[in-house]
Amino acid sequence: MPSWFMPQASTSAVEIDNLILMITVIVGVWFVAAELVFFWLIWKFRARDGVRAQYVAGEAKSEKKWVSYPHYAVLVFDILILIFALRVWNNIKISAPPGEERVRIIAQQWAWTFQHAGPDNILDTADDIRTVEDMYVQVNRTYHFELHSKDVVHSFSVPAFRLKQDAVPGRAINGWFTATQTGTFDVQCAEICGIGHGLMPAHLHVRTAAEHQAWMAEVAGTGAAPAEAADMGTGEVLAHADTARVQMGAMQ
Amino acid sequence: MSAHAIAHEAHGHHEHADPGFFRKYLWSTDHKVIGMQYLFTGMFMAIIGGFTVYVFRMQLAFPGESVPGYGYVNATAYNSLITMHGSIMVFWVAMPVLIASFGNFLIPLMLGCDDMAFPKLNRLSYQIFLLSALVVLSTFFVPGGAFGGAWTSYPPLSASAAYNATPWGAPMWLIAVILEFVAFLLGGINFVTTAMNSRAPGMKMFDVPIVVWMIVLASLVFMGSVGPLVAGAIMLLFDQLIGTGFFNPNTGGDPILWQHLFWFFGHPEVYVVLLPAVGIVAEVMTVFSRKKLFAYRTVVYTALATSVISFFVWAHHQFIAGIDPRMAGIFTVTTLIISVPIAEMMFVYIATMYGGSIRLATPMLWALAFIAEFLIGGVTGIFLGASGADVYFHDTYFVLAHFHYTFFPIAFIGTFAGLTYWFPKMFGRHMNETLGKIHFWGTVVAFNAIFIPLFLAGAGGDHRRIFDYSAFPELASLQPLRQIATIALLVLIAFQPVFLFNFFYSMFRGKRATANPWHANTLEWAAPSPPPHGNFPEMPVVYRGPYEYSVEGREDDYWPQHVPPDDVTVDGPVEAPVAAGGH
Amino acid sequence: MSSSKPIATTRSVMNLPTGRLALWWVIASEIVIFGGLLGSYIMFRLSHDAWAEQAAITSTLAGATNTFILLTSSLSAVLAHQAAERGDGPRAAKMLRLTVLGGLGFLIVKSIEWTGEIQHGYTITSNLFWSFYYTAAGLHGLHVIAGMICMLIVARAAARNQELQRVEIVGLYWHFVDVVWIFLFPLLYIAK
Amino acid sequence: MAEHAHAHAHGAGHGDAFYVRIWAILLVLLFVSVIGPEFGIRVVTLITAFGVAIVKAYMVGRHFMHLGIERKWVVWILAMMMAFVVLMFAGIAPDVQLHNGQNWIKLYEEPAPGSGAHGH
Repeated sequence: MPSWFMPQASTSAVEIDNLILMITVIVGVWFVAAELVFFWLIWKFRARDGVRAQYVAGEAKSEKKWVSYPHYAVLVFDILILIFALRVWNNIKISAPPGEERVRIIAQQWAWTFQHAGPDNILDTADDIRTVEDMYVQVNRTYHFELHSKDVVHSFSVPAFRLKQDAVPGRAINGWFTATQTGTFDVQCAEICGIGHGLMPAHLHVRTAAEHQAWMAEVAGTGAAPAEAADMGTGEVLAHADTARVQMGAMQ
Repeated sequence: MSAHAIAHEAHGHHEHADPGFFRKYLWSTDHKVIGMQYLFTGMFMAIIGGFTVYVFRMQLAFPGESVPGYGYVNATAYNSLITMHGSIMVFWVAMPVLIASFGNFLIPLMLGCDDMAFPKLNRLSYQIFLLSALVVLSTFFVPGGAFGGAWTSYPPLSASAAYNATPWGAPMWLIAVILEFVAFLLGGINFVTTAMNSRAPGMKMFDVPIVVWMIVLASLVFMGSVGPLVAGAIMLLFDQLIGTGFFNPNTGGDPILWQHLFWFFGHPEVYVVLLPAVGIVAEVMTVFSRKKLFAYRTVVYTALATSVISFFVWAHHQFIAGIDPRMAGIFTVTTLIISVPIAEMMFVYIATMYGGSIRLATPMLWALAFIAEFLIGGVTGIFLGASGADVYFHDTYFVLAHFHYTFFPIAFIGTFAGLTYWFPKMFGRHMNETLGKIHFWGTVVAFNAIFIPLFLAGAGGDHRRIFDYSAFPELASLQPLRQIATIALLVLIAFQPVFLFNFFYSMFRGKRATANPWHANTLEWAAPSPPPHGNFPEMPVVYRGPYEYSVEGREDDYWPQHVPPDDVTVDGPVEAPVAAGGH
Repeated sequence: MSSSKPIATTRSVMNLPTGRLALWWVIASEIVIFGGLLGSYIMFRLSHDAWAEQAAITSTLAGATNTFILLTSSLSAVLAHQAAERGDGPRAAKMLRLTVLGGLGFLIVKSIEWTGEIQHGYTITSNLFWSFYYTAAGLHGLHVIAGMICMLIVARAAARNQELQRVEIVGLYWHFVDVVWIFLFPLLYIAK
Repeated sequence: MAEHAHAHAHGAGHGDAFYVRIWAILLVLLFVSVIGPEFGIRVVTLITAFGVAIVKAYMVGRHFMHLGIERKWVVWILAMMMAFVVLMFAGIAPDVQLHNGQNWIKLYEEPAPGSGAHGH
């Protein structure tokens, strides 16, 4: 299960992992049962000399019940899974707890820019903090983020948070998270976005309140001028692509 | 040609009026030849698709190492390779082999007619398909390389060379896909018309073998779902070539529109290839269990229900793509509902074995493996259909392993079941059983060894389409899983020459087959092996359903569809001597 | 070649001639193609109010003329079918050629209209409305051309009283192309 | 029903004059749809444009394409295909047509009136 490999570093992580566990148990039982019946039938009805197969049309109700009862049961379990899946979905994507902090996340080929709202907690003011490839959040605070893309479709994915949302150019997409563990976690791009898709990591630093305040005091105001460091113009993109192509050609 | 000519030609037509190699094999309107053309083209494309996966799996397991037979893999090449692997395997392997090849070969034979309703349209369909295959292959050699925006081809990445850096590859890929769609629309219209109108006398709707039902339903699903994507592909092509802005947000277009148009087709497409495969499995399982199919009508109805519901589920591919989350809720419901008819269908297949006399010949092994493996693909789909869990699994290796557990059973296991089962009919000879079983076990074990580790990697948060994981320290511990998968892939590939050898050797040197070596009921076994041009010495008449095996009170445990009811001693056409003229 | 029809082609289990059955499936698949394109257009049209002003630029007169031409050519297509039913091949051929003439008229009006618009600077890349305008009408125009070619081929055989059942089939296709235009006309020209 | 020889049932009872009459009605409808927008009332325009288009398509389908006397399932097939289009529209419109979704807004702004055609 995910928690074997990944820390559960946000409130949604626990919720999603529980849902996954529940589905695993339900479909696991069904799967094992179906395969057991399957292999038992193969063994039980293997061809033997002098034993003829039976003629079973399967159209009579008394025969069909062997298929239709499991079938109704599948429906019942489907509904069970649905209820839980939709509840989790609702908690994560439809409704959101009130936001305590704001951050804007801007994706582009092939970098992440993070615009933290800064001490006043309002975006697009002079005390905004812009960082590239590093995002800083405070533990146990609910963040509302606004996701932008400058060029193609990207996806903001933080596996440790079980958080994933596509960034679509032309749209500002809202979401939220609440980190519950301190530490540094990977941010990945989860939608293919061109040559540098695999080289588009960022780091999400979750810190205690004291550490976070100290950091803010240190760097406040760097967002007033847009950080251009990460901007790779079209020309550069093509140059990058060209290099890649030359390498590829040389290898063929 | 007229019926008389066909009857006349049935024996020894090779000797006189030989139309020449070109007209017979390349320009033929004979449905069997066209089926073979699709089959061999599909096999060739599968080798290309297999080579691409070999290269990029090697890169994933041993990043930065030179791949034997290819060289170093960089990011551009990696993206091109995964894109080509996906699109070739879906559009140029699964579709032609499962629908076009089996459809062409089986529909006229199983329905008891001499050819497709429109033989020339059929030939045209293959030629357009061949052109599309050539176009997509040629993109490997154009400036900029092959398209690298994944087989889903999301704009704006796919819409502009400034983003994807493949000014030739992207539009050519799209043109190839459009051509392929046109080819399958023409082919599908032909299949549907033939199955509706050209059935043998006496063959009622529920006397049609399941595999024909399934291929026809698949063609219908394709026909109904591909239209919007054809329109979308034209729009995307204009975006690429003349700079319109249908999917460009800066001019008021919308990239999400493409995602919808794509998946409106893309999800039904899964059922387009699934249905023929389950049809093949139905034929094989009944013959090798000597059993009537359990609840024939239920199978047809569940297939119909699946086909219709498949139109209602497409947006589950886009749960986190920025679509309205309330709509995502609706699509969660429809997605889980579609598991109900599919589960029922699997139950019916399992129930078919009850009371049977199961003989584990190679085709049966493949058919059983299909059920066992597809169940894994089915149950893991529940995780992805449940929107809450999909937030985590979306675009991870879990998704990849899930759809390979559906597509591999469909496109390979199902195809192998069909090929080994109908091989005697296709070429008049038997394949070698021992080699067949070696190939079976090697392939199936290796297949599981590839994708079970990838399920775990996906559960660990491993994202897809990333050519080098060194930038993600959290995922470093998953490297052994990637290596196991790659090594298993090498094993899988190593076993395929066994099949190819068996296939081509048996085609010319295999044991000769009688007309009905498996003692099956359906009409294709009433024709000689291999069937001559025109198929049947005399056109068959149908008296009963296709699965009357082990009927009580009969000496034989099978009862072919075309044998008149009063005929108690089954002989005549069924035990007809080997047809003249080998392959 | 036409004498070598397989038995499959001549069977008619569904009590519908095979050609007509196939043509219905062609139309069915065309419905989704045009449906996808026009559906996308309508979505954008409803979300961009400013397109009304673009639609006002298109020439209702040209659109109406073309509607008139297509409706009339549909009439001659159905009259060709009537003639074919009576076994009057030459008259069917004549009517089909008249229909082709209608298609030609349609294309001429279309090209005059497009030339004017392009000269005024409204090209396919001007904005999304014009992109849809040229794409939808262009796709329809391709169908018109395809229909004309098929009709000429059918007319040639029909004039010699051969393959008369094809007259109806090609006519059905033509009516479908007409119906598509019937919807394109208000969508692109009238709704302002 | 199904036993009736259908191939030649078409057009039975209709002479050429019948089709000319249908054509004349279609021309009248065309005239209505062109005149409709002249009133400048939105509802009237919509009805004369799309309402009339549906009537016209119905008449062409029923009389010229003989769907009225064609097998019923043919009509059902065509209707089903249209239903798929409607389904597609219903599934896509909430995302593509709206400017404000449940958790997103579109950033695109219409160019100022009058500058449309020559925009990029």
